Amino acid sequence: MIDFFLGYYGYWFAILLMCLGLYGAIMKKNLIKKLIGIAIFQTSIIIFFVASSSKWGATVPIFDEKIGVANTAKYINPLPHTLMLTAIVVGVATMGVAFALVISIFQKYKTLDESVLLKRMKKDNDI
Amino acid sequence: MKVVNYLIMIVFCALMIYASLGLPNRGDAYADLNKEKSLSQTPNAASYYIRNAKKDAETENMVTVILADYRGYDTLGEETVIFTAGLVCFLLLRKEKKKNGKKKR
Amino acid sequence: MERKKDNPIVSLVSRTVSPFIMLFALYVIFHGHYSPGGGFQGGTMLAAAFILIRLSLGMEISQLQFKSRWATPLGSAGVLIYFGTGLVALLFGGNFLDYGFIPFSKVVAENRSIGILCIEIGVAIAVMAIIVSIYDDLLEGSSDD
Amino acid sequence: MISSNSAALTPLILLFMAISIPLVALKKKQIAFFMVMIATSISVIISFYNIFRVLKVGTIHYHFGGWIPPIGIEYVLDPLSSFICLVINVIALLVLIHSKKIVEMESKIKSVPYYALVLLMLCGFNGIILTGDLFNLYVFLEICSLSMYGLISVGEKQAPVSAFRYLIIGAVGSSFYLLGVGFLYMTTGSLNMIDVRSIVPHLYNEPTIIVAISLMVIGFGIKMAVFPFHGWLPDAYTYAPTTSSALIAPTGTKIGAYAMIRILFFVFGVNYISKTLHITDVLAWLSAIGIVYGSIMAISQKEMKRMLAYSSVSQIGYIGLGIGLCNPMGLIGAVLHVMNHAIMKACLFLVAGNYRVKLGHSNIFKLSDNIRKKMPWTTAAFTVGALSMVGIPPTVGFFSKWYLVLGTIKNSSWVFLAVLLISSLLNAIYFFRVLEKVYLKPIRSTNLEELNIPENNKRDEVSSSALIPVLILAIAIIVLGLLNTIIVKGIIDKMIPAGM
Repeated sequence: MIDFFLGYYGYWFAILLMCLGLYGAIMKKNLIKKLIGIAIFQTSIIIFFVASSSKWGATVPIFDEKIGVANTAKYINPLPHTLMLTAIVVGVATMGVAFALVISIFQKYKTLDESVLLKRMKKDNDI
Repeated sequence: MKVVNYLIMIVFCALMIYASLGLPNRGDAYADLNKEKSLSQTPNAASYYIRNAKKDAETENMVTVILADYRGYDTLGEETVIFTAGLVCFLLLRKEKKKNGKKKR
Repeated sequence: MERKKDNPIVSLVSRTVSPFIMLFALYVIFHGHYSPGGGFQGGTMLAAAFILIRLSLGMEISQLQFKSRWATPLGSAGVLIYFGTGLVALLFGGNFLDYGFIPFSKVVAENRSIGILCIEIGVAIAVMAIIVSIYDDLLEGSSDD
Repeated sequence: MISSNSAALTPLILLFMAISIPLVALKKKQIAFFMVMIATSISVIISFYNIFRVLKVGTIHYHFGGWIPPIGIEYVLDPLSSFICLVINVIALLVLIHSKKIVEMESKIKSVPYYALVLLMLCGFNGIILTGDLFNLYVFLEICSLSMYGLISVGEKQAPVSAFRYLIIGAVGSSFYLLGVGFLYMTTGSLNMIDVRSIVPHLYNEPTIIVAISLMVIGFGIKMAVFPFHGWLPDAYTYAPTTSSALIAPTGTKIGAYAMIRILFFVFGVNYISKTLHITDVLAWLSAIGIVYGSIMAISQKEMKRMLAYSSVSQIGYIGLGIGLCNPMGLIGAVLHVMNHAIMKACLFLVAGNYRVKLGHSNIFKLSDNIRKKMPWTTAAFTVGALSMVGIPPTVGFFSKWYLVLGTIKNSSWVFLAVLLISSLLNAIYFFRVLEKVYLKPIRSTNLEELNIPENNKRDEVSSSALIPVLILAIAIIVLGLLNTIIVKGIIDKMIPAGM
């Protein structure tokens, strides 16, 4: 039982964070809060990937003369780390674009609340 | 509508936890993704990287070797992503009149 | 909005700390072969050093250090270094990004090592320049005239 | 050297030009347009070369960095990818020729970053189409989505809001795809598509694989805008600048469709998807709802671009239905419709752009028959495009629907057949509504003087750079319709995956 829990709690925490992020992205009305939700969602995926790379009793994936490479179980899996470096940068880029959009929305409508924004947009469309 | 959204989230959470039970135990060094050969007897990338990174590129840090060499094209794509983000900010927010300000000085 | 001008402690501390951050960033970039680190990490730290100056001393003074309008061209130059390394490999007869074909030295593995260093530098320059340029653009967009 | 590297050259050339535009065009802004032209023309030439080579020698693999697939990243050039690549590049070239005057006219778009983003988006498309690696696909998906957000957001006043909405939905979608890749990687230990294809049959009973497939399908469903995920599309297409909407509408959603075909049939296997999991059935039903919904919504629109956007929702439904039928005829219909819809939508959106340039609006109810006198060629092109959308025989639109109908008959799914027929009728309603205004409604003005101004009826066609692409597309609609058997027999027949 304890083995089962130890083996899976990392994934479950990541999944819980995913749900939190999705909650923020779908339910919140404020645009910035939506973005925070997206950020949490992306970060939780990173945690999920990195959790999968671990091995009990293994070390970081940097070549060590004393350990050698005969037994691959001595190093943790380096591939998810590499993929997540990419995913982190992608997340940063998405956030940059999102904030640029938020700023240009704010310049035009002077609000960041979705319901107010929709009202003002509707007014524009009627004219 | 709110109920639907909550429902989506609960279903998503349940689905994910159901799926996570099929994953290998976290930290299991002998799971499928860490073996020498995959289930269809093709070489497994991860153990190849650990074994050959130092030999192939004279570099101790395996993550660096994978990032820049084995999967270098991903990294080029990723640089392009951040370059794209920079260009989008440029397109949206930078004001053109800056040049006039410079002339005034 | 009225902003407090020229807090001496803030400006002194950030001016002192910024070069050290840059130095450490360079260490992270060039030591990426042997320890955790590399282009992205170092590049973001370099950008952090520039942004620290921008935050504490304001936009006008920090232009002396790094001009905003050079940020995007520098970023594309960084990507171009990466792309060019791959292209040189292609021109020497290998596939794209096959650093083993670039004749830095006679050993293929060393060629790869040096190729990795080249693209780490490209990545660092690009990431640094683009993050600074995103910061500048966001600031410029959010400031009302 | 060109022949050995040609598989990878299209995205690389587009990328190279995109990153050198901000450097080269520092001083002279006009240079950006010419660089775009050079890049897209070269990519069109290379895609032609690639497709002929693929037809001659079969599938081509290109290994980046010289590493063999499970270790490195590879590009796969098979009939499907080379065909879609060619379609996308040709459409992009034509739309970009059209953009020459338009981009500068439309309110204060900075041409240098705009054109760089266009090239980056095309590079992302080409990368997605050619790649044979699941994670590489994610990276290029992000390149093209980020540049799409940027391209959409520079339009009218509401454009940033629609781009932001697209960003939220799109970021969730691509994160879902990444999560699916994660699940798949953790169970199979591989990221290469061909490798995964060989491993997955050992794991068909695992819940992880099922969840991974559903996450990926949701992710691409969002990018493709199939029915319940279409929310971002109409606003984004309506408020985007002309060039952006004419570029994104024909190509952007097709990439999702292509990735869907690639993932479902070439990574997981036809039988598993259709017989065991019935995901294709779900897709077909959703698409059928989307077809009817999109058509009905299109009927109730006043604004031409918005009408075309809703019509896109319904046309994407055709492609989804073709994929969902999961038989050779359906797939032929879907792939043929990818091409046809790209050509038709590009033509129609460019016409809407031309109307906007000359009239200042593209509101359907304000159109009248003097526009036919003013712009005869543009209106003729619009007519051809509209007839093709409805599915009148010599045009391309008829033939893809024909294959879809054959597919539904083969599966004996009569509901889908009824949906196809009804939707043709609905298409006819909303396009003939416009055609009626353009050809039959006399100009009605309260101001009598305005009627008598001779200029109002004088020919006032748009400039040639804006007219020629429209005419080429209109001619292509008819010519490719006549040549469709050659395309189907020569190329599309070879795409059908094993086991279908």
